[in-house]
Amino acid sequence: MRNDDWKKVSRLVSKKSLWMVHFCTGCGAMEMPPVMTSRYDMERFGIAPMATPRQADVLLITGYLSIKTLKRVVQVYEQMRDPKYVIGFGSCTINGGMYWDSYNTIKDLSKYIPVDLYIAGCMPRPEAIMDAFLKLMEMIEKGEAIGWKKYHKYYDQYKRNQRMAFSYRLDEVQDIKEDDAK
Amino acid sequence: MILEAFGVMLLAVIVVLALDRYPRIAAAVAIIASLLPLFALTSWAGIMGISLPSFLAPLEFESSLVYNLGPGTLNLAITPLGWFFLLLLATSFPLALLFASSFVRNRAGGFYAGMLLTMLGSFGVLLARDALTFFLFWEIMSWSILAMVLRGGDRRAIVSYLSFGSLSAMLLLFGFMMLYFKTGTFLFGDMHLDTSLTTLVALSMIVAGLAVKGALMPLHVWAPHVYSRSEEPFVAFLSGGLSKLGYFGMLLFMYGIAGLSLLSSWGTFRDVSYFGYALAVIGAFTAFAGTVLAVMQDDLRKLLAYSSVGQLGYIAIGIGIGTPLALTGALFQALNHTFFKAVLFLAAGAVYYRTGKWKISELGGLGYRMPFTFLAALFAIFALAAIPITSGFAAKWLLYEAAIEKKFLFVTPIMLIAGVGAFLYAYKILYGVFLGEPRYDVKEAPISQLVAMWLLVLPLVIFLIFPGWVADLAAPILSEYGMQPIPHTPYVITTNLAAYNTLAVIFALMGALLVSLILYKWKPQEVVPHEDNYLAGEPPELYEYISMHAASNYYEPFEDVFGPVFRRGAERAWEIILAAAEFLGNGARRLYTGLTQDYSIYILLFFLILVGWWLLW
Amino acid sequence: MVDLIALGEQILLLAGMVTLGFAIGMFFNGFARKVTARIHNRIGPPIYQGYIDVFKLFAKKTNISHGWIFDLAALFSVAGITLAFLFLPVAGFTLLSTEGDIFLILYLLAIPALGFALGAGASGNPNAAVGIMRALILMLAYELPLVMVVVAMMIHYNTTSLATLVQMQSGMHWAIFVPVFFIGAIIVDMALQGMLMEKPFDIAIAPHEIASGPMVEFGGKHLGALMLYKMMAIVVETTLFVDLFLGGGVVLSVSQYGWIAYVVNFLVWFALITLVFFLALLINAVFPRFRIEQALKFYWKYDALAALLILIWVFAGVSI
Amino acid sequence: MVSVPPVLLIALPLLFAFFAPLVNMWSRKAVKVYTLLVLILNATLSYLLFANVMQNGVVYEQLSGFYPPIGILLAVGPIGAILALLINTLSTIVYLTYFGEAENSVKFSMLYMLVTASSTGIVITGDLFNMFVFFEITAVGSYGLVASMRTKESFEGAFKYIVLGSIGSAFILLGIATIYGYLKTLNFYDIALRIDTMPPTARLMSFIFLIIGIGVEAEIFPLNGWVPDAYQGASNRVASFFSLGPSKAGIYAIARLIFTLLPILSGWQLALLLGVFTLIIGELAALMQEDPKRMLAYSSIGQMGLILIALSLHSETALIAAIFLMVGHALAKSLLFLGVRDYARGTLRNPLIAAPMFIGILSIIGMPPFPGFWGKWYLMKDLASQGAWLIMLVIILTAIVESVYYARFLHRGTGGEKRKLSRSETAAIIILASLLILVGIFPNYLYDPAVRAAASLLGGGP
Repeated sequence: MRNDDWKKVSRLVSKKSLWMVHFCTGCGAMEMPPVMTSRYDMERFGIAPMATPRQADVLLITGYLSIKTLKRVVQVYEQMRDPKYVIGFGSCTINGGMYWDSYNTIKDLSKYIPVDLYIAGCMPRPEAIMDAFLKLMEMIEKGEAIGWKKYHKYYDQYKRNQRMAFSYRLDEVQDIKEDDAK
Repeated sequence: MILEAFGVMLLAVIVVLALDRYPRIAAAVAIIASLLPLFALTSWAGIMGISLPSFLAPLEFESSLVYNLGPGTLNLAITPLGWFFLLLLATSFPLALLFASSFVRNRAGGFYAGMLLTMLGSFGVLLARDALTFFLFWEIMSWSILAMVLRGGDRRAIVSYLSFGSLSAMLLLFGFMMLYFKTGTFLFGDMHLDTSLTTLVALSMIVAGLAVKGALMPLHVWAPHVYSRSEEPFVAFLSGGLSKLGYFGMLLFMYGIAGLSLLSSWGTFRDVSYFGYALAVIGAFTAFAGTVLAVMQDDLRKLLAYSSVGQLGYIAIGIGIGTPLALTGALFQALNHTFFKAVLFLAAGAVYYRTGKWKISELGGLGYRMPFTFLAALFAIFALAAIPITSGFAAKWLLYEAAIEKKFLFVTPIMLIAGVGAFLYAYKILYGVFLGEPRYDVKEAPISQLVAMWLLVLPLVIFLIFPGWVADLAAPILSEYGMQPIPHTPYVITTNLAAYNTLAVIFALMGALLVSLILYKWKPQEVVPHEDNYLAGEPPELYEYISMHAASNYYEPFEDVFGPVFRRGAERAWEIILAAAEFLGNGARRLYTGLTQDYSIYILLFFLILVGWWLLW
Repeated sequence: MVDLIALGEQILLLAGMVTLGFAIGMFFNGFARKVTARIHNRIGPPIYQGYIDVFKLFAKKTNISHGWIFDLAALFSVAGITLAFLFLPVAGFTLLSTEGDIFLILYLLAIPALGFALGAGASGNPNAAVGIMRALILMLAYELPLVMVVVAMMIHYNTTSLATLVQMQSGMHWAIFVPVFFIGAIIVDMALQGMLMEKPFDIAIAPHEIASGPMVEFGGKHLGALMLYKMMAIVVETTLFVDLFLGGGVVLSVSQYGWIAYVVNFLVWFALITLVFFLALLINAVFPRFRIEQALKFYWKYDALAALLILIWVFAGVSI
Repeated sequence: MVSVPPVLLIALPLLFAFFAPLVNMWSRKAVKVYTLLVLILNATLSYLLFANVMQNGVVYEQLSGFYPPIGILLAVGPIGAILALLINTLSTIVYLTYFGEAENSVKFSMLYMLVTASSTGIVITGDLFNMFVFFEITAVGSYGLVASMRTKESFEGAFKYIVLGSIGSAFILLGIATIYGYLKTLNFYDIALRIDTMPPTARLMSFIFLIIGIGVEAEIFPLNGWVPDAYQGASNRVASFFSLGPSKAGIYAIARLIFTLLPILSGWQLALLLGVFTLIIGELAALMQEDPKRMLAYSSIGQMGLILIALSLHSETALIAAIFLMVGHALAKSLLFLGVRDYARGTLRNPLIAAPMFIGILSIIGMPPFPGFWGKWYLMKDLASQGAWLIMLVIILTAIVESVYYARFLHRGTGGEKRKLSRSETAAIIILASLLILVGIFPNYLYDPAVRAAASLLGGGP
């Protein structure tokens, strides 16, 4: 069996076993229980909630992220093992949503960690979530869910953006910008 | 030859005392001196047909040594039982000294002198063939232990040791004297005991006196205090070696002198004498309670001490059951305990040597810093918990089989559950000291300490593969008691109930490990630092404010359940007795009022009483 | 030479049985999730989900380790549970069970547990330590009724070898048909619930409290190895129950029926362990979780008290 | 072997004691040396006497030309020889410690010689009144020795000692008077021969008088009220000297009383009872003591009880035990009293103090291979062969109590900063400890004399 074939098989099987760690940051977490329980039952597709990022394949960001929470999210994301995928829930992760003008939340999640898939809506319905998972499976099978590769490749950029977000003093931000200029 | 060996040891005691300022030279002298008696004994054993390479064959032991002391005669002879225990003591003792050579820095001369004296006393006990010799050397050993305890300087340790040691001595003395009253002799060989009540009382007293040293509950009170407040090399020898002497004595008196038929003459229950049955029940209780108490300790030394108490209980169970299977199991357990407990105490010493901490909750993460110490301790813990990849399992297995064979319905579950309890405290040591958050950046223990520990691990490996060799060693002892040795080959031990094949276990384990290793090595891995740990995403910079070591109050739910029942039971009883004695003492003290007129009146009253007594008479 | 061939055959048989055991274990994983899902009125994952999960875990691209002690967990847990499996009589095959006995198995079961605990402790995660603490106390809790009943049985049958015990139960003289050991079976089934760490005794893992306890730091191949261990442990523990009370699933004598007996016995054994596991799943699906001291008190008060009755019964029976 | 007249043992120190002030006038510093020389001379003489007695049997000497029973007779039997040797040798060793002291009192040296001489006199005399005289000298000398510290406590102790000692002397005198009134003789052996002619009432009465009188000196409960205060008040040297000299002489006198003079059954029973009570009370009272010297004093009382039990058993084994106990106690207690000067944390840090004191304590609580062990072993053996379980039980329980307070005592000396004693004191306790070891390891050197002493005592001889 060639290496490519092996990878294909591996992806084919892996997509049927997505273990997720859902980071209950915002209101989106509210939508998870219906997805897990008997009405929608995502375990049909081999998707199961996990307790720690070490065990998980998918990170769900279920809503807005404050700066402080982002720190934790980055930590969790880095503790997950490759291949790993991120799904952003709702408009908050896309453009800040209703917190678009808050000083304390991030606006675009993909600046800080690579997001494979966004679910639009405020809030997205369980059907949308199910759809997102199916879409993610499709992407995995095709080899399109490459967020984790992007993170490795553009690691410095992601780190810079994270540092910018974490700095609460203007002069620090200035320093980072000056570093970039060099 | 053996007297010369004793002489050399005494000489060495004086020499090491003089070498107080040169600890390393003193250690060397002590180690050499401690090896000499072993050679002397082996040569003596050689005269009697034992030589080291063939020590596994069944042997004849005859000639003895008589030394007239005036008020009494010392009779020394080497017996199979003595030989077995001598091997244990004489191998663990020099290694404890080797460990001490880098461990003990202050007042080293006194340390080695005390150690040599304990060794001298214990040799004498093992060779004794009459009650006087036994008692004399027993007490020499006993007070040299006291001398070592004094070095620790802990009040509870000193008081509890000396009072319990004294209790033990007096019980022994009483017992010997009662036997003398019955038989008119102190010679073990001439003691022909009858089935009278006096003999029963005497034997019970002797066994109780020996049980003090064997740390059987409720006479174990001294052990945790002494074990936890003395220097580790000494404690390793005390717990590993000297505590066995109590069980040596029990075997000697119960089976060597009294004999099974005499014990059975006081009544039997399912072919086990009531005497033995009681001992087995006490042993089972000790095993269980010792284990429960060990689980609750935070001080590493106290934990190991209670663990010793618990493990020694198993030996008592074996001696109590008294079948060939049980006695072999008891001897095997004695052998194992000698080595694994010595290793554990030494490992605790090595940890202390590097970190200066005894509390389990204050240690942590030393497994990566001191890997060889950790591995030695891990192996000893496997033996302690009777995991079948060490010799520890074979001993416990023999005891379980013996108990089932004799249908000990209530003792066996207690033994088994105590065995499970051992996992609890074993893991507490492993986690609290060696695993978890690395808190100390220390080096590996010095080479002398490592060598000592690993040489002590060696027998655990050897007798894992060849448990039959212990049965070989036990065979002459059993035949002396008129019992058949248990059926065995070097690898397989067979009982009426089942068989245990070590080779099958070892090969199957190796195969399984190989498979899992292949499975495991399939994918590459990277090693991450300890800080990269999942704590709900808390970033590492917060770690300096919180401890990630969950070792304090580790078994709190367990303590909530068992604590009220077990904590300080025997100790409380001892304190009450002491308080009663102090009450009486106060009464006696008040008689001496310090007033001259009172004293004069005492004399007058005494005179009047005497006169009155005489008048009435 | 003949010996070597026999030995080779023996080793092949052992290897085959072990592989089969792991296969059944993985099947049980999917089976358990399916059953639970059905009770929850869900559809649940496909029944082969266990195989997929293990495959995925071993296919993870990067794995982390906290050092060589951490790695011992994966090694010892798989090796240890395999060892325990080998010393059980399985479906009429004695495997190595004539070389050891029930006590050996009880202690062999501790090898993977201690190995696992070692690795979990080495990760340095407090959740893991708490989980191990709970697991060990739970072990102490369920072992008491278990060993009480086992000792009563061993004394009653006057053997400690499981192989002999299975032999003595052949011809449908199963221990469970003895009234007193029927109660014993219920008691041991309760203990089995704890052994399998199913609810209400999944205290050690408790994903919502302590982030799956001991397994918190394990991912990728390490977790894959641990899953293999967990799955095989289900097989071993249910087989232990079947060997003790249900005659090891042996219904046909090999000497009489030849190879058909092997097949039938195997199927019966498989049906029985599935049944035993199914019972555990039923309880698991509907119960909440105990606290650890509640579990301890449950086992030591009610279960052990019932076991004491059995001991007393055997005690009276033996002394007469 | 040179034959030494026993009288020299008494006469020489008495004589030299009176010359001490003269030496003092010549040179103050020479007094110590002079006293030491006298004591060494006496010790040598006592050794020669001991050897002589061991070789040729009992040595008799009549004084002042009159034949016994009218004249004063000195009769040195094995037990007397052993005790004389013990007292003289040990008092020499204990006196050594005086060299470490800046104080230089001629009175102390004189009294020391005096009490040594009179204690020796008690053990070698064969005359009842002579013994009384020596008792008086001992007592008077002892009062002085106790008071020689010149502190409040020492005066208090000395005063109590004086009062009780005088009462005791009065009782002795009454006893002697009773006996003399009936038998018109004071010679021990003469009395022993004719004691049966006395009416039982008078016999018992005299026994009661004598045992009360001697009991005061021999520290028997309830006559020993002076002991704790006197020992506590006295300097360590004096306390140490008391436990080897006067107390041993007192217990010897009791032995003489119950073996030779009035060997009556009720006497032995009474002595046994007294011994048991003394043992119990002494050990229990010692349990609660904080002051080391006071504790040792009570411990001494207990030991006296033990010795008295051994004496009153009236058998050879028990007598051997008694002799071992006496020797062991004299050695160990004098050692301990010397060692406990400034006893506090750190004393046992010094190996040169710790080792001897440890050995001393071991001997007292009866650990082998020290004399105390042989004594206890033999005592128990004898009790066992008589089946006296109750007394054995008492001894065992008190031994445990004993070990508890010695354990506490030992603990008080551990830890802290290293402490020192003066060089001469250290030397003395080391010598005493080595004597303990020697007697313990080679018990046959004491065993043979002890066997003879026992035989001689049981036979009614000296």
